[in-house]
Amino acid sequence: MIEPSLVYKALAYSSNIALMAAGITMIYMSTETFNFAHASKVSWGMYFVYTFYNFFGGHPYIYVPVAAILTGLIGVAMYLTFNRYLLKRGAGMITLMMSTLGADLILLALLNILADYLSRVHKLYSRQIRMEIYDFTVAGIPFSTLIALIIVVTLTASIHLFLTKTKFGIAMRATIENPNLAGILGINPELVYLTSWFIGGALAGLGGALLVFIMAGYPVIGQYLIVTMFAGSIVGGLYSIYGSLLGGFLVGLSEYLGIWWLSTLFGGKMLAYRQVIPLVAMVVALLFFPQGLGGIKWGKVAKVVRGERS
Amino acid sequence: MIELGQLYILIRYILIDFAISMIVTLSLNFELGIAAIAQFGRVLAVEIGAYVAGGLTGRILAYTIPELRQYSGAEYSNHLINFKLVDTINRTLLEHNALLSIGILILTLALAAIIGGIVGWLTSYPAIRLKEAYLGITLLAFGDVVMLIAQNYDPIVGATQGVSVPDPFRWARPYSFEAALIIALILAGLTFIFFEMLVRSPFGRALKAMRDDEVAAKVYGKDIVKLRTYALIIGSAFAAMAGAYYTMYIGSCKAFTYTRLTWTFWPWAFMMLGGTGNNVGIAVGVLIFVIVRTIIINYKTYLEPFVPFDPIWLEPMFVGVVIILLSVFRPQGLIPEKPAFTIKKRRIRSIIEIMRKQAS
Amino acid sequence: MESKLIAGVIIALIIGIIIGYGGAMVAAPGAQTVTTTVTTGAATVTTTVTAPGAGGPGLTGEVTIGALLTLTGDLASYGENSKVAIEYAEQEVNQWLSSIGAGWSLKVRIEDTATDPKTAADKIRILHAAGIKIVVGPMTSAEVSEIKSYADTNQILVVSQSSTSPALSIPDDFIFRFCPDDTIQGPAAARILFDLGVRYVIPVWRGDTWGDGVEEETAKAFRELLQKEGVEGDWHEGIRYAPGAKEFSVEVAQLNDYVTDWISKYGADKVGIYYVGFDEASIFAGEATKYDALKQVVWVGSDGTAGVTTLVEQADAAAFSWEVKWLHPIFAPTENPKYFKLRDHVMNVLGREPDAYAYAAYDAVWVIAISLNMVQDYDPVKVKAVLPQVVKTYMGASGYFELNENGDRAYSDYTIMIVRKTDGEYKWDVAGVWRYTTDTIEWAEWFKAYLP
Amino acid sequence: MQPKGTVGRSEYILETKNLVKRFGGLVAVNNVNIKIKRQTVTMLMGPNGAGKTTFVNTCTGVLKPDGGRVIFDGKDITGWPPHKIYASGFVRTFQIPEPFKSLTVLENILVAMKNPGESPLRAPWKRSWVKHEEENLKRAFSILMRVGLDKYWDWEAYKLGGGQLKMLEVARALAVGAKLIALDEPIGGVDPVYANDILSYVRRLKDDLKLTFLLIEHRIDIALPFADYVYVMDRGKVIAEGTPDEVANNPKVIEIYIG
Repeated sequence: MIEPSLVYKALAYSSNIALMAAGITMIYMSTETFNFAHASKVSWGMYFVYTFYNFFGGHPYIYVPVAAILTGLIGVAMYLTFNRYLLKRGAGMITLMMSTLGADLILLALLNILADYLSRVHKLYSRQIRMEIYDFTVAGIPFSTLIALIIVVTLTASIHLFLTKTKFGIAMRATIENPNLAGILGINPELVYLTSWFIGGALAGLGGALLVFIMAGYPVIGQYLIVTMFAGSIVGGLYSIYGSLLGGFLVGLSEYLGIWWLSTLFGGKMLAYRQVIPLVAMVVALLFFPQGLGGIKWGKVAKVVRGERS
Repeated sequence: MIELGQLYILIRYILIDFAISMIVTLSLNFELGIAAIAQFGRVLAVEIGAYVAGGLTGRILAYTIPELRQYSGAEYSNHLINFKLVDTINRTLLEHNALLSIGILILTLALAAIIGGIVGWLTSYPAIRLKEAYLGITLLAFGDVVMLIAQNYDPIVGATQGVSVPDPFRWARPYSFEAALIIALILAGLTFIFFEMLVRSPFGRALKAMRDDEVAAKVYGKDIVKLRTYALIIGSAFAAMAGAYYTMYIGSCKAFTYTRLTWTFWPWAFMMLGGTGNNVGIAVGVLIFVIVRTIIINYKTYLEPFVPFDPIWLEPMFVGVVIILLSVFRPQGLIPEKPAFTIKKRRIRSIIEIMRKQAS
Repeated sequence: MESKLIAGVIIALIIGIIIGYGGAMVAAPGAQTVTTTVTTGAATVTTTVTAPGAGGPGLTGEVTIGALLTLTGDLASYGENSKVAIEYAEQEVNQWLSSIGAGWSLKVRIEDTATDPKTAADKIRILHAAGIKIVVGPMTSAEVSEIKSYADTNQILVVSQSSTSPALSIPDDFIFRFCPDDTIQGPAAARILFDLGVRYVIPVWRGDTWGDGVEEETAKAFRELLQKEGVEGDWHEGIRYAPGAKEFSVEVAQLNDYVTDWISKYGADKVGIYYVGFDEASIFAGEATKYDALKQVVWVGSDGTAGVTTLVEQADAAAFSWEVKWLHPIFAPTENPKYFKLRDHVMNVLGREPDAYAYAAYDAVWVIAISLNMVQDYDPVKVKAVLPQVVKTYMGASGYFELNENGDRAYSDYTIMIVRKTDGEYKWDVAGVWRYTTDTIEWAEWFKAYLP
Repeated sequence: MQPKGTVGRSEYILETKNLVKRFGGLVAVNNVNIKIKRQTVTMLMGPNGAGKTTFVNTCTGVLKPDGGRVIFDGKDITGWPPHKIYASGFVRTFQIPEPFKSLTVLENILVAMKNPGESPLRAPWKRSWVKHEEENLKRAFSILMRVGLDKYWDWEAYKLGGGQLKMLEVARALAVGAKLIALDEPIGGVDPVYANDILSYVRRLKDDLKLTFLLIEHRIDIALPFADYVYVMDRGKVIAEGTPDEVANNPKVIEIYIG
C-alpha cells in the first residue's frame, strides 16, 4: 500500500520538476538554447532560501519569491553577457548549449564558494541544507505539497492568460513562432528573449526554493536533478510550456511511483537505480515519440487502441 | 632552486594526462568536429573501454590459470576475491613476463576497441533519427545509465567496490610509470596520425561534406546513415581504448570514476579551446588545459590563507569562463580548421601546372 | 603568427610551473638516530629501533608530508575534523622537534580529494610531483584503492586514518591504516543487535564502496552469531539507496512495509533496523518519524553516523534518534589525556566534537614524524620498516594500538554512541563499549535503564 | 511496395508517371508526366512557385513522392534515398547554391566524384586510392578551368561570391559523370553573357560526353534556344510541352508569362 506521506512527497517533487522543466522549455522555445545552467540555478534557488533565512530570520517560505526573482536575474545576466551575442551571430545549437555549460560551471563554483564561506566563517552546516523541518501542514497536507501544486496550476492558467490575453504575451508568442514576423509587427525580439530568460531562470529558482522543503540540498544537487528536468522537458515535446509542465510532472511521478513499484516487485536493492527511471523515460520518449507528448497525434492513438480492442 | 626530480615527476604526470585526454578529445573531435554528431555522451565509450579492461581482461587471465579458473565468472568482481586475485595474477603472471604483459595490453586495447565500436554502432540508432540537441541529451543519458548500472550491479566491475586491473606495466619496475607513459604517448601519437590520415582521405572529406551541408551531401552520393555510423564506430573505438588504457594505468576500475563532467564536458572544453575540426588544435587545447589545471592545483596552497573558501573552485570557474569567452569571441578555437588536402598541395600544384600548360 | 603565439603561451605556462616548483623540499646529510624519546602532553614514549641499512643522511630544514582529505563532497565534515587534528599534530610535532633540537621541522601539505577517487588519484600525483613521498589519507576506501597501485609502484607511503574496507587488507604494501577494518566493526554491530534482543534485521545502507562493505560484513557476522548461539533469525535483503540521494520518502515507505511485515510475523521486540549511511541519516530519520511501526523497533547505526552533527542539530532527527534509542558503534579511541586535549582543541575550532578518525589522523602525523626522526632520512622504504615498531610503543590520541600483518590497526574496541536528551537538549553521549577481546558489551550506567 | 527491378530500357532516360507531391493541403506536384530523351537538353520552365524545384526534389529523393512513379534508366527509383539515385547516375544542382562551405573549391568538385577511399576501411591506406584521386583531380581541374574557377581552386567555398557559387554548383554536378544532370536554375542571377557561356558549355558537354540534361529555368529569353524539348509547369501541373518554338507560341504559356 502506498503511504500518504509518500504521495505528498511525490506530488510536491513532481510539481517542482514540472516547474523546472517548464523553465528549460521556455528558454529553448525562444532562443533554441538548451540550458545546462538550469542545474546550478536550481541549487542557487535552494541556497538563496537557506542563506537569507539564516541571516535575516523569519519564516523560510517568505524567501521563496526572493529566490525566484534572483535566479531570474541570473538568467537575465546570462542572456545579456553571452547568449545575446551568440544569437545575433546565429551560433549553432551546440555552441549555445556549450556556453550554458560554461555558465553552469561558474555558477557551481560560486555556489561552492558560498557554501565554503558559510561553513568557514559562519559555522553553518552548509553542505547539507535541510529546510523540511520548517515545513508545516495545512488540513493535514504538507504546505510544501500544497504550494507546489497551487503554483503549477496557477502557472498553467496564468501562462495561458498571459500568452493569449496580454499584448506582450501575444507579441511573445509571435516572436517565438516567427522572429521575422515579430520584427514586422514592431516587437522587439530582444525584449522577448530577455523576458523568457528571466521567467526560465525564475522557474528554476522557484522549483529549487520549494524543493528544499522536501529534500536536503547540497551544492551539486542541480547536476543530480538536471537529467530529470531535461527528461521532463523532452517528454513534454520541447515546444510547449504545457507539454513540459505535464512532462515534468509525469517524469517526477514516474521516478517516485516507478521506483516504489520496482522495489516492491524486486526488493529494496532496486532503490539505488532510482535515477535510471527518468533517463529511461526520456530515451524511450525520444526514440518512440520524437515530438514528445505535445506531438503525439492523440486521435490516431485512440484509433489504434480501439482497433486493438475490437 | 629547481629540484629536477620533482619537475620530472610533474612533467611525467602532465604528459600521461595529456596523452589520454588527447585520445579521448581526438575521438570526440572526429565525431563532432568532422562528422557533426552532437556527442554529449563521450563518457559512454570511455567507460565501456574501462569496464572491458576492468572486467574482461582479468577474467580471461584468471581462466587461463587452472587454480583461478573457478573465479573467472561472476565472483571475479567480488572485491574480497578480486583484489587478492589480481594481485596474484600480477605477481605470478605479469611481473616477470614482459612479452605476456605487452600481449595483454594489446589484447585489452583491441577488445576495448571492438566492444567500443559495437557500442558506437548501437548509438547510431538514435544518432540517425534525432536532431542535434535531442541526440546530445540522449547520448548523455546513455552514458549516465550505463554508469549507474555498472555502479550498482557488481558482476560487471564490482559495483561501488570496484576491481583491480591486471597491471601490464609491472615488468618494467622500477620504471613502470615510464613504460606506461611512453606507451601512452605512442598510442596518442598513433591516434593523432590515424585521425589525420582519415581527415585527409576521401572518407574524411565526405564526412566534412556531410557536416557542411547534409542535403547536398546526400544528393552527391553520400550515404548519411553509413557515414554517421562509421564515424560513431571509429570515434567510440578510440575513446574506449583511451578508457581501457586509463584504467590499466591507474590500476583500478570503479564505475563512478567515469562521470560526464570528466569524460564528456572536459574533452568538449579542450576541443573548443584548441579548435573544433582541427587535430593539431586539439593537441594544443589539451596541452594548455592540462598545464593550467596543474598550475591551479599547485598554486592553490599559496592562495588558501587569503580567501575564506577552497581555491580549488577556481578550476571549474576558469574552465567555465574559458568556455564562454571562446564561444563568444573565438568559436573556431585557438587554431581554426584549415583545408586538409588528400594529396599534398605541392603535388596538386604540379599537376595543375602541367594541365595549364597543356591548355594554353 | 597564431601558432607562434600559442607556442609562446605554452612555454609561458611551462615556465610558470617550473617557478611554482622552485621553493620546495629538502635532503641533506646527517647522522643516524636509533633511539627516540617523545614527551608530549602526559605521555612519554621511548622507542628503540635499528634503522635499516646504513641509516639516512639526516634531516634538516622543513620536511613536507602530504595529507589527502575529503574537505568537500559527501564526507566534508569528517575531512574538516581530520584537517584540524592534523594541523594540531603538526604544531605539536614541531614544538617537540625544536625542544629536542632535532634540526628539522615538519610541514603537512593538505589537499582536498572531494570524496572522489579520480581527484584523489590526481592529487597523489601532484603531491608526488612536489617531492612528497609520505601521505596521510586518503580517507575513503574507494580513494585508497584508486591510488594504491600508484603508491606501490612509486613507493609512496600512505597512512589512511579511515579506510575500513576489508578488501584492502593486503600484506606488505605501502598502505597502512590506523583504523580497524570492517571485519571488526561487523561483529560489534552484530553483537549490539543481538544483545538488544534483535533476531530479525532489516538493513538499510548507502550503496557505495563503504556502505556495501559494512553491510556485507555485519550481515556475515550476524549470521555467524545466530549460528553460534543456535537461535532462529534472519537478515533481510534490505534497502540499498543511491549515494547521492537526499530525499528518502520511497526508501522509508518501503522500509515501513518490510518492518510492518516482520513485526506481524516475529513481534516488534525481535525486529531491528541496521542503518549504514553518513550525514543523510538525519533526513532519513526525519522521514521515519512519520511511521509508527519504525518507532517500535531497535535501530542500530554505524561509524558513519556516530557523532554526526545533523543528528543532534535537526530537531526532528534528534527527537527520533532519542525516541528509538538509535545506537551507533564507532571504533573507540581509548580515552586518555591526549584524547581530551585533541577533542577540546577541535571543539574550540569547529564547535563540534571530532569523529574517531580525527584521532587516528592525529596519530598518523605523530607516528610518521617519530619514524622520520628515527631514520633521519626522507625515505618511505625506511620509514615503512620502522613504522610498525613505532606504533607499538606510541601512546596516541586514539590510545595504544598495534598493526596487524596487513598494516592495519589490529583490533579495537567500539564505543557505542547515542543522541541523548538531557535537560531538553540533545547531545552525543556514550551508551556503552564493545570489547573486542571478549565480544561483550559494557553498557553505561545511565543507559542500563533503557535496555530491554 | 513496388519491386525495384528493371522496367526495361527505353529511349527515355527519365520518365515520371503521375508524380504527386503534397504539402499538407497544397498539391505542389500534381500528376506530372515528363519524359526525357537520352542526349538531349530538356527544359522545364514555369513561373516561381510552379513546382519545378519540388519536382526535381521528388525525382532525386530529397522528398518522398506521395503518388506516381519515377523511372530512371529503366529502373523504378521511386522513393529511393538520394545517394542511391546518385549512384545510379542521376544528379542535380541546387537553385540556391549549397556548397560544402569549409571545403576548398577543388574539394567541392572532388567530393562529388566517386572514390574507393570513401570506404573507412581503405581510407587510411593512401596507396589504395591515391591513383584514383589523381585522376579525379585532373578531371575536376579541367572542369574548373572550363567554368573559370581554376584561379580559386584552393579557396574555401564560403569565400566565393554569389555568381561563383552558382558556377561551382554547376561544375560539381558536371564532375560526377552522371547520365542525367538536372540543373536547377543554373543561370539565375548570372549576367547574360556569362549565362550564354554556361549554357553553350552545357550543350557542348551533352555532345562530347553523351550526357542528358534537365534544365530548370524561368528565364526563357536566354535559355530557350539551348533546349531540345520543353515542358511548361504552372501551379503543379504540366500545361504545355513541345519544341522550343511550339512552346514559345503556345497561348497558355504566353498567358502565364505575360498575363
